Amino acid sequence: MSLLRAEGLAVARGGVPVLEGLTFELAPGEVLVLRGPNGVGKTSLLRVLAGLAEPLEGAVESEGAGYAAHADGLKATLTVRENLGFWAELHGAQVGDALERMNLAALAERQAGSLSAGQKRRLGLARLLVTGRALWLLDEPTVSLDADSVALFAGVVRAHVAAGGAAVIATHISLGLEEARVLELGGYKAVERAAPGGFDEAFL
Amino acid sequence: MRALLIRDIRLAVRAGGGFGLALAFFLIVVVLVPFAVGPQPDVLGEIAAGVLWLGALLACLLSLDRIFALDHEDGSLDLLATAPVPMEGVVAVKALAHWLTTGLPLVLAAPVLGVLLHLPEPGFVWLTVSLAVGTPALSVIGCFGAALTVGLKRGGLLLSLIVLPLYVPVLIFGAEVARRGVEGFAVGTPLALLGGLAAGAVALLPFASAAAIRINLR
Amino acid sequence: MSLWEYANPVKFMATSGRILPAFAVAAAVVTLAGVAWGFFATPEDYKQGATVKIIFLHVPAAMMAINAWAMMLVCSLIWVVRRHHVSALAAKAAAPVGVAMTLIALFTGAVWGQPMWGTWWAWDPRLTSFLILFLFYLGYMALWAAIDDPDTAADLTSVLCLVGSVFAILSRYAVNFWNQGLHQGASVLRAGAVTGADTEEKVSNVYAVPLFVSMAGFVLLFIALVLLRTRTEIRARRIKALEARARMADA
Amino acid sequence: MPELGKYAGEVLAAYGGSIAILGGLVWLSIRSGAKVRARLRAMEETRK
Repeated sequence: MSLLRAEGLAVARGGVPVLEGLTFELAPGEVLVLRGPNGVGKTSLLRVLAGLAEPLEGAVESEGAGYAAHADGLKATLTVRENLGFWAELHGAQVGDALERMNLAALAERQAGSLSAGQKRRLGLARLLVTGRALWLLDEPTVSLDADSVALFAGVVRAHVAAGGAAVIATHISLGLEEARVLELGGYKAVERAAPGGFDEAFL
Repeated sequence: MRALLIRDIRLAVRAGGGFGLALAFFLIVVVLVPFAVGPQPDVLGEIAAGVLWLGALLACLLSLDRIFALDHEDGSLDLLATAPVPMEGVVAVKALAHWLTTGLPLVLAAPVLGVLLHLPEPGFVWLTVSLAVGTPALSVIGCFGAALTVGLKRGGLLLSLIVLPLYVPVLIFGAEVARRGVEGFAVGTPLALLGGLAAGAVALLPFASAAAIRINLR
Repeated sequence: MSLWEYANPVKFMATSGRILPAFAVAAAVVTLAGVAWGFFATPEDYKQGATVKIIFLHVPAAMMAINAWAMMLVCSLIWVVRRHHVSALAAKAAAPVGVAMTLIALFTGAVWGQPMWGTWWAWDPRLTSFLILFLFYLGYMALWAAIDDPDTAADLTSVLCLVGSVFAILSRYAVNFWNQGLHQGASVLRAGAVTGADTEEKVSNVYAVPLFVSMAGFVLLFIALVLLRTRTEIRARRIKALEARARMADA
Repeated sequence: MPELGKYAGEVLAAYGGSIAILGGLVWLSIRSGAKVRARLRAMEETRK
């Protein structure tokens, strides 16, 4: 049983292949950390895994994922509770203790626009809890979090994974998740192939 | 789906949501018309139905770029696309929310503004009916234009250029119903055509809009 | 051997490069022959006088204005279904040609209408439909120009072309309905009196033969221009791809 | 030159305008074609 399976994946950004030959599997209880220099295609890969973009080659198998990227999808004029309630209802779930777990209970009735950057980020991660999805795809989740919040976040991920979840995390910094597997993307960089006759279907 | 509708309406009516802007624009257009063509009641009465339809159409156009652009900027659109709801449904609900916050107020305001333009007595009912049937089509067609241009930096003007030609049939049939109503002719044929057009647009265009959104999110 | 071979840019470039000169020469010869025949060698109409000569430009241009859109529709469908880049680029290449044809049709129509109807412009259903078609072309080209990523642009313009085609047809019927509703019985002004199918019934062979030559010329001209422009678009697309490659190699 | 009668102005304007539009289109197509062709050739040269 696996939550995510990628098979011979090739990923493009803006029509140009950036990664190819990626094959991996993620079972419940596993964390996969994506590493690599800027522009290597971490975000493009996560968007393919989330089903937002089509892979150039290969296939992705998963039963839906909770996706979180740089933009949190928060509405400044809605309260914290309203923001979270919306996503919970959309996923057919309850808000439950998500606010408490992300240390946001005291801010529940505040408008999301009045939160600090770190608080917004925590709210964005609380949204993941209410999706009820076992697989999390996280794009730089710790940007603008202080050390305490990073620890809080790592705790949430650990709890999620311990409860049978899994996560793919693209990040620059160490999250203190010793159990995580690391995938260095530099080794999967797509190389330019010889173009027979000058052109092919992809013009390269 | 209900959650999305409630959220969109809530966002529209809260401060900065733009609710009322379209209505105010509609009012201003109607107020400016007599300055341009003169205050004679018979002249105004003759053009009133057409002016009110055109004003409603432009007011509707004004708020189109908000439908998806804000959700695209803050990442909500990505998250909606990964949520367990079909994109076609998301698009349809957003168009419905747009109609409820823009089209419906315009329909309700049109008879009042008709008084300002000396709209002849028999025209009121059919003006309101034609707008009530036609504005949902304006919302879904506009939604399609907004979906096409969602990823663009300066999409506003392009959106108008794309959407306005698509509005032609709706405007023709809608204004025809109102005009025939004013003159006391039978409105059955244009009203049926307008209704058919609106029903077709509401039923089919969300699929095209959803396809455009998916392409833009890639 | 199948038509889809030409979906390969290499094959398309090679073949189109070979046949383009022939089409260019044929287009020039036939168009000039048809138009010159119409201009120099046709008699005056007893009612319209020399203005009848305008149909040798007006009718072929109007025909190609619609056919260009139809070709864009077919190419868009091919792109959506089979994702052949050449097809999408051919649709892009055809749009400006279609615009030019629409402009010629509108312009010659207005010039003809001035002495015949006593006005430069009448909201006649046919004229109005062409004006709307012109707006559709503008929107389509503007969308191509606005989007950076070539494949996204091809996808979105294809969707617009499909939906726009439906609405263009709806507009055509709506405009017909609208004008009849307004000017019942004022059909003297119907452009049908000089364009399209009516002409062939009304007008003798003296006009019909040069008109057909001119129409054939415009078809050839359209083909030659679209081939030339598609070749340009393919090259421009390759430049973009090479630039993207270079950027990636830097990173 | 054929006898155009009282409509000479209209007929000549129609022909002149149409030829100008077509000529402009052909000229633009050829010019942009040559430009892009030269740019691509220069690029392919530097790649080698």
